[in-house]
Amino acid sequence: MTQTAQPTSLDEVVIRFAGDSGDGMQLVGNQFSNTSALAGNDLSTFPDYPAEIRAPVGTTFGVSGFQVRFASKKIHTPGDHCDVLVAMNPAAFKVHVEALKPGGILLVNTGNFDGKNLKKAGYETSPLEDMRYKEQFNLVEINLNTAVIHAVEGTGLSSKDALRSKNILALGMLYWVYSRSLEPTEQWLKEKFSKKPMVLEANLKALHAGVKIAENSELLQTQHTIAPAPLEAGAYKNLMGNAALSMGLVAGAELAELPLFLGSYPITPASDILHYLARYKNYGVVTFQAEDEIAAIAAAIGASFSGSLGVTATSGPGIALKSEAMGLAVMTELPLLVINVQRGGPSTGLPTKTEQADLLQALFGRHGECPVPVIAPYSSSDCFHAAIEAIKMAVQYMTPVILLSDASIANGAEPFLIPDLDSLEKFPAQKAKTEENFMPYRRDEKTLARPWAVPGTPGLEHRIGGLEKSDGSGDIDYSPKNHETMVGLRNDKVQRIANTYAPLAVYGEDQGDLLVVGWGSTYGAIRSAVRNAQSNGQSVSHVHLRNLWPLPLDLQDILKSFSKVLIPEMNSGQLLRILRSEYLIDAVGYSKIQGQPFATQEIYDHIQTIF
Amino acid sequence: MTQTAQPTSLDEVVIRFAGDSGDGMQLVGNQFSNTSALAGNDLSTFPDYPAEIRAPVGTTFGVSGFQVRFASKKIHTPGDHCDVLVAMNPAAFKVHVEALKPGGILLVNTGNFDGKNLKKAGYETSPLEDMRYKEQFNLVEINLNTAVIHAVEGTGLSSKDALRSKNILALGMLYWVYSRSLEPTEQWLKEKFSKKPMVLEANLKALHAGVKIAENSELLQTQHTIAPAPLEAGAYKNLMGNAALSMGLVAGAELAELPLFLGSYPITPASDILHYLARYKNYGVVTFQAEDEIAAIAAAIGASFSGSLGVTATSGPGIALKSEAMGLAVMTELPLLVINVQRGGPSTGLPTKTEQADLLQALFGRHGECPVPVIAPYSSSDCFHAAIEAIKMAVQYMTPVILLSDASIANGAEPFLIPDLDSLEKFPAQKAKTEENFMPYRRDEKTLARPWAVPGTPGLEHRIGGLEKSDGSGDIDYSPKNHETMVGLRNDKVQRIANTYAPLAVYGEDQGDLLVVGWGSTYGAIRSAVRNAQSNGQSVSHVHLRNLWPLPLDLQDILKSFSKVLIPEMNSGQLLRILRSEYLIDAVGYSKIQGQPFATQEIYDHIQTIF
Amino acid sequence: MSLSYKKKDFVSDQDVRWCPGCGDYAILSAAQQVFAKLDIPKENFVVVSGIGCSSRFPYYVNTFGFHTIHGRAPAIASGVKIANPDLDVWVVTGDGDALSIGGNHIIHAARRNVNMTVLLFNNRIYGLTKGQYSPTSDPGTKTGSTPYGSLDTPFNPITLMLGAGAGFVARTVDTQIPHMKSVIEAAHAYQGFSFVEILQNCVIFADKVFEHITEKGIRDSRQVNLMHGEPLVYGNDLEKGLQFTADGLKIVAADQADTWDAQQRDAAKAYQICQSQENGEFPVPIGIFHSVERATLDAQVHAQIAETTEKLGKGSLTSLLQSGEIWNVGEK
Amino acid sequence: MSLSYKKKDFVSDQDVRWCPGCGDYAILSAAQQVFAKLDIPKENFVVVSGIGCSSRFPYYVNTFGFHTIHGRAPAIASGVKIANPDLDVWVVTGDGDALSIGGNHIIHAARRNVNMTVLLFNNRIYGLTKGQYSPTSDPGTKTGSTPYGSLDTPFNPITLMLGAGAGFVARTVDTQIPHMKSVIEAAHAYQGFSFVEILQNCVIFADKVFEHITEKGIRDSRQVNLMHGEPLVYGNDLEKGLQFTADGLKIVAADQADTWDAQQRDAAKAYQICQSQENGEFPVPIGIFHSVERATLDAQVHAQIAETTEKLGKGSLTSLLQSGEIWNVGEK
Ligand SMILES: Cc1ncc(C[n+]2csc(CCOP(=O)(O)OP(=O)(O)O)c2C)c(N)n1
Ligand SMILES: Cc1ncc(C[n+]2csc(CCOP(=O)(O)OP(=O)(O)O)c2C)c(N)n1
Ligand code: SF4
Ligand code: SF4
Ligand SMILES: [Mg+2]
Ligand SMILES: [Mg+2]
Repeated sequence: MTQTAQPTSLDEVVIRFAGDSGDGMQLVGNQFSNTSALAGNDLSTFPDYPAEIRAPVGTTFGVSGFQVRFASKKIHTPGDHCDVLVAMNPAAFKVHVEALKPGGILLVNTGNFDGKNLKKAGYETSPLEDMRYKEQFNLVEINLNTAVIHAVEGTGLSSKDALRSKNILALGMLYWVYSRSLEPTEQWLKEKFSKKPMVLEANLKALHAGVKIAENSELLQTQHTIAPAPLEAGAYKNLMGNAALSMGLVAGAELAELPLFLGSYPITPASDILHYLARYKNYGVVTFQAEDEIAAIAAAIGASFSGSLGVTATSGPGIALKSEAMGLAVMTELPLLVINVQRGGPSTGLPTKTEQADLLQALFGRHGECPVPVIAPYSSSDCFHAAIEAIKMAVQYMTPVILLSDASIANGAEPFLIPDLDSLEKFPAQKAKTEENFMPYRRDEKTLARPWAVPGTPGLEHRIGGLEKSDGSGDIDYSPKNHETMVGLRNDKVQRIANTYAPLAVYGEDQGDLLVVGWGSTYGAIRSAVRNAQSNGQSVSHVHLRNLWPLPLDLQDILKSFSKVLIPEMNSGQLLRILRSEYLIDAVGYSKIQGQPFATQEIYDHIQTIF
Repeated sequence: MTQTAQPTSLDEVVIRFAGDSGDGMQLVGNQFSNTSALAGNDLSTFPDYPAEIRAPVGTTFGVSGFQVRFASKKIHTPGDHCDVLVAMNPAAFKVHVEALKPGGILLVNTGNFDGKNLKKAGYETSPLEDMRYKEQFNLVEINLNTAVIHAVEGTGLSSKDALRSKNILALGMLYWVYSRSLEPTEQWLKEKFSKKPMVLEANLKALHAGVKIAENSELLQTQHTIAPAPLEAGAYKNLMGNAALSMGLVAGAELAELPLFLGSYPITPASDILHYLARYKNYGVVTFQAEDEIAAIAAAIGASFSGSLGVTATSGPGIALKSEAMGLAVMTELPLLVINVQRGGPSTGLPTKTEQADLLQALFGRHGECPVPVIAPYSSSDCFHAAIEAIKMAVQYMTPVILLSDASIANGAEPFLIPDLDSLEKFPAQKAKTEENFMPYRRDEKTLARPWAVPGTPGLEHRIGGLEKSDGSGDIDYSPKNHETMVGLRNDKVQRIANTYAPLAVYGEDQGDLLVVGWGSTYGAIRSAVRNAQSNGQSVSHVHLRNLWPLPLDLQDILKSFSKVLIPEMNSGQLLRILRSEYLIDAVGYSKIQGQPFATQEIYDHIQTIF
Repeated sequence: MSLSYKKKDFVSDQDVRWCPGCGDYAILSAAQQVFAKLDIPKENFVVVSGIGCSSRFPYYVNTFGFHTIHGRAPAIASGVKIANPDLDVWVVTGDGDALSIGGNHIIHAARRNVNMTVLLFNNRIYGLTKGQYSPTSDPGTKTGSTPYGSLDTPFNPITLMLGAGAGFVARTVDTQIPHMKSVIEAAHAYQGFSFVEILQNCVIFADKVFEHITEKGIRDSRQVNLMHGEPLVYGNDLEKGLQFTADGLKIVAADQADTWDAQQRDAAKAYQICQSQENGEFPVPIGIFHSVERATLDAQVHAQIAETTEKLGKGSLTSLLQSGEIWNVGEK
Repeated sequence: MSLSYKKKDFVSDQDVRWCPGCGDYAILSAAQQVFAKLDIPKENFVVVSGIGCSSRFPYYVNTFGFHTIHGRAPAIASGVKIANPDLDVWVVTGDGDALSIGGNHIIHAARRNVNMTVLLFNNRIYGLTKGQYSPTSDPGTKTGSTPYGSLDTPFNPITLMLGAGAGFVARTVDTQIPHMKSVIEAAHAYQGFSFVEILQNCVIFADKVFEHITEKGIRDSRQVNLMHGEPLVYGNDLEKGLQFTADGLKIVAADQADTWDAQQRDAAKAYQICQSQENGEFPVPIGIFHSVERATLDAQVHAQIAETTEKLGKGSLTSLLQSGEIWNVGEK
């Protein structure tokens, strides 16, 4: 790192904040992200919480991390390695130091590198004494504890309370290094502590002290700027996937002109959808925290039967429990949205980690021939749009739809381009009107959807249920040919949804040596890795599937235009199995099943093994 | 049908008894089967109950049917069409007459072809007046009602009670036609009605009256004999699939030297397994009728944890509910047997009908990477052997195993060759013994199984659960690499089971034009159809998979030795999808999804379309 | 409003497929008669059921009907009612459906007080699956799954519902038509979750299990009918009565009988009188055990929505998208 | 047998990972002390739990332990105990685990009377999933999933269990160690399904929800301890008492207090005293509400097996295969 007095301009920076669960790392991570967003950077964030609610202070499994990547160009992932690591204690140091790039800034709170904390992290001697780190990194040692106590002197706060602001002091330091405005954070502090002036003052002092300390630090003499990114013009907000998804649900219901009903049972990492929607009461959203996942989907089905848009959100174990009821929704052909925010499995598995191993469950995890469309958002912001698309499918085709998100998308955030209201096309749900000789299973010619006959409408009284039924009348019918017809119709109806897809976008040439196919949250890592390979002049393209079932009609031609097909997945090759069976192509998979997203580099390296 | 006085010898005959639910058709069907079995014929039966408990008398949906095929050669199915149809009322006539072969005997109880019964069956005029039937069939019209009342005169029974024996009279008639001994049925009646001498006498009289009536009937002058079949030497009993399965469970547990614990919740067509095992109390079997399917598998898992062999039996909707708990058994690596007697789906579907549409659910219907071996018996008797094999796998590999039966196997019966006790190899379960530093996840080198450490054993105290665990110690472990290792180990362990399979048997040449691949209950129809095609000189062979996961190691070579591969399934192509994705072969499927088994003819005809 | 419905307006075009002699027929007919009297537009009825013989009920009623999956009817009905409180929601279920697989949903619907009327056909058997014992079967019951006799203690559906906090709890009998109709009517009139256990005879698999309580000759001396504000009397000539004492329930002369109070907030006496049924000395209570209204969940959900909307203003697509911290890129 | 265990014999090598200050610590410690006293070989203990903060419990106890899936612990424990009645089976669960998703299993285990001891840590919140309201949360509770306040009426776990027919029902408090130990011991001594609700403080998401009952200064006047055969007295100087009258529960002077009878077959008074808790005037009952033994299902299952075996003879592979109608083909 050279030392000049003039800020140098950088393309992008990755900062990882790491400390104890109580150290407020998520908070400063979010502040840095928002400030950078307001500065016009593109950004991507990834929080990494401990599994425990409050793990014992100072232990490695109690470390809470937050990574933010901000850039003057379009980016797709929170980054593999970081340029800056803030380590608030030895445990955070231990867990995260491997992620720091050589030459990166290693900002360490020496105030917590005492015997007790070292021991809790499993160190016999302080790692700071290890010359390796000094040589490899730009090690910035600072006792944030004394610094912050010093900084807030005069506010009247006890030392114990003062210590709470040490994260803000560290934030101030990084604001100086990256030439960030203090204003957004000052504003935020003012709102948050409007009723606690002493705390507010302390935090403001800590923030400014951080700036001062950085300015005067020998080690941090370089200031950098990161120019705004060439983002599409428009208004943006920084949204986590679950937040975007929740907004998408509200928007989708509004576009369908339907009341939204969420039946849900809390489960990590899906609970936030319940939390967000519960706040939207003034949008008329009904949330129902059920006694279990079965009751949650059951209530959602009941709500759909009675004319609302029923939604249920859960993770893998909850999907397992809901699978019987999904069959009922398929048989009764009611609109329903089932959201699976995937986490590490099997069983309770790694409940706070990410994985994509529920795809085959989504496609085939029900008894009988029980087809359900499956859609997977590819990024945090795409959750918004995918939710709307899923609702549209559900309502227009009278079918349950599965939306597959995952923990990395759900908790990660990126700038969300607020769509133009006019760009959001309305698709008002059609409900059957009073008529003579109403036939609850008479189908629409184009979509094969049956009519939605809502209780309260005179003349439409009818009975439905899970037994096989006669097409048209909907009466119970066990006759052999009718069953075959109905199995066929339920399948055809879902297959026809593929007619509504936009053409697939191939990133790169339309044909060539290698096509990388992905789905879901691997989008960013694949796209970046392919871009890097392309810039080597390699003939590699990328197609990302948002619609997993039915498969896009143009997929086959695209696949056949490449010599090789590579499918990176956070599972043991589930999409791989589908594409092999559908298209008989000798595609190969690349699996990572570690509860962690792919790094761009990993995919890039794997691509290189193919060339 | 020619008319001579000498019994002619036939290869095989198919009789279908059809009447009202209250007419005792299952009873006479079973009597005819047992008598034929004792006469040394090979046989195969298929009952066809109405869905209702007691449907209104005389309606078509209240018709109860029982088909028995008996032969002097080895047979595999209950037959497509019948040589004899007994129709006790117009509804039975209507539902089944299409199944009768041209020239077949159509034995009709004219006593029930009155206005009321005709109307209930939806006839305006009696179909017997339709000359078509007289021309096409050997129509035997007889008023069984008056005949039986006449026959039992003098027993003191009321006419109403006398009418109950009309099925036995019809049975007597067919006994004469097929030269069967009356003795087994006489014996059975004596035991059954030992405490009701009046009823016994009436039934015996009815039976003999039937013989007399047939002897004197103009229309039934031909008597036939069916020679014993060249069955493998040994003792036989006639067993329905669910009975054979239940006996297999008791035998398997005995061979493993384990107590058997069944946790189950009633559901058609699996309930009989609970019923059979509940009778085996003197075998030490514990049956637990749980509050639902989840509790049933949960209790079975608890039983396995505590050292028993836990088993649970259900059908599709129950499997859906059990899928979360199956994940727990995979994660904790406990032996467990999960039985799915498949029925028509999706949802409640066609609960009394057969289907094979839960294969993909068995393979993939769980969240996370959650591999479970799957085994499917191919006939009623094979249920016995498949149950033993499944138990052996579960115990030796410490894994849950899924056994996929279906309604047609479960309720169908055939002669079961009682195995030599010596041929049943013991495989005593190994339980961990007291040791220092016990490691609950230390693996066996060959099988990768972990030790089974049963509570009550000093020194083995340990904790397991659904969270990801460290290999060896079993301690909770969320670290990225460990998870990948464990996912791999769980998969490898299951894959290694393929090493224990016997080589696949190809029926026909080892290579050629067409290989027909099947699994489960389609065995009989495929085998017969392939035999017929082979006897045309067509180059077609048959391989039947009993092990669906892991797939047999020798399957690939076999598949590649044929130009074409055809996979008939009672689903939309589920095994087809697996074989295509595994081996990239352009196999084609042939689906029948009608709640009914394949007819031999259907498969034969389909084979012809390929040549 | 007077819709002057007849029973036949609530009869659907489907053939009824219960066994001849099944108690379900009488219940269906009584319910259809009550429906006709309620003066509620036919199209506002939603009848939800699970799986079982009893759960076939919706097919036979000419209203909106939903024959769902085993055990989940109370949960599905909760969704129907909370999403659309204008509907008149009924649940028809069996002892297996509601108390075995569906036990959790029914106790939760009860405590939440979702406004629906539950008719539980208790025949103490699983009828549809051909006769296994159920959670209400007497100990020692021999069935397909218990050839040597069942071993577990049954639930008392009434105490279970009281323990769960149900606001309206009643019991009636398939063969006592006027009583059945009046209880169903009262259950429906109650605003909230109302639960009616109907003792129902399954002629095929559990014939006569209630004979000792319900048979014509002995009925009057074996049952006591709980009617709010009426004395607790029974017997062929209503000559006997029940009295609560500090030491428990006592049989007394009719004129000393206590007056039944179904509206006691704490349901303690309802619980106590229920327990007496375990003791052959006492008559078996039927009628209305408990009836205390409280706010329903469905009403509260919509009240909270209204209140929040008033406070925060009605949300729109614009307010949704524009909320929180926003920044602009380019000229917008 | 005297195994003279110490508490530490029941401490496993795993780090305890509850939040500092969580009430679970005290319960763990009390339970470990009780375990050591029981004189039962350590290897015979099986501790089964579901999912939740509370359900982490088995990891910390040096016995056989099974951390299962959410809500299913009572069903899994039923399998453990019925299959292997020699084991000493414990279930540790939370208000979400046992009363929300697991409600059905716990009421069925109760009615069946499978011999196990259930410790329900009731903190009136879902701790592990970061603080949503639970089926025991007070109405109006603001949580992540109820930002404007919860609307549904909570369960009273004690009446729910009484209504389901549990034979032993008790309540204790995480901070009242001697009381907690004595209740856990009594629960274990009871032969059958025993249920202990433990009021537990979650410092993070529902801090102090029991403060008004359990805080040191007011505890004595806000709680009444139900001890079989002892008078129902409470107050700082045990000056007040409770009396059952025909009109319900009354507060009286200590010397007029009724004696508590936990062994009344019909549990009516237990139900009644429980209900009084809804009324702030009365003290909240803790201690043993109900304790009446009956045959356990696990014992009966094995008795039936023994009886049947005696009657039919012990089955063997030969008798199994050779039963029923058999015929021979060829020379055999
Ligand atoms: C998930 C599931 N499990 C089991 C069944 C099988 N089943 C159908 S009805 C029933 C019990 C019915 O008993 P009950 O509710 O008492 O009704 P009844 O037939 O006696 O009226 C069972 C076990 C099913 N349909 N679905
Ligand atoms: C099938 C399933 N659904 C949901 C969850 C998520 N979950 C874990 S614990 C819990 C609630 C725990 O509450 P409680 O039992 O009261 O335990 P506490 O943490 O309060 O001790 C939930 C909803 C899960 N693990 N599995
Ligand atoms: S089986 Fe029993 S409950 Fe079912 S319809 Fe027949 S008589 Fe009624
Ligand atoms: S969240 Fe609450 S219940 Fe869970 S460990 Fe922390 S304090 Fe205890
Ligand atoms: Mg019933
Ligand atoms: Mg809790």
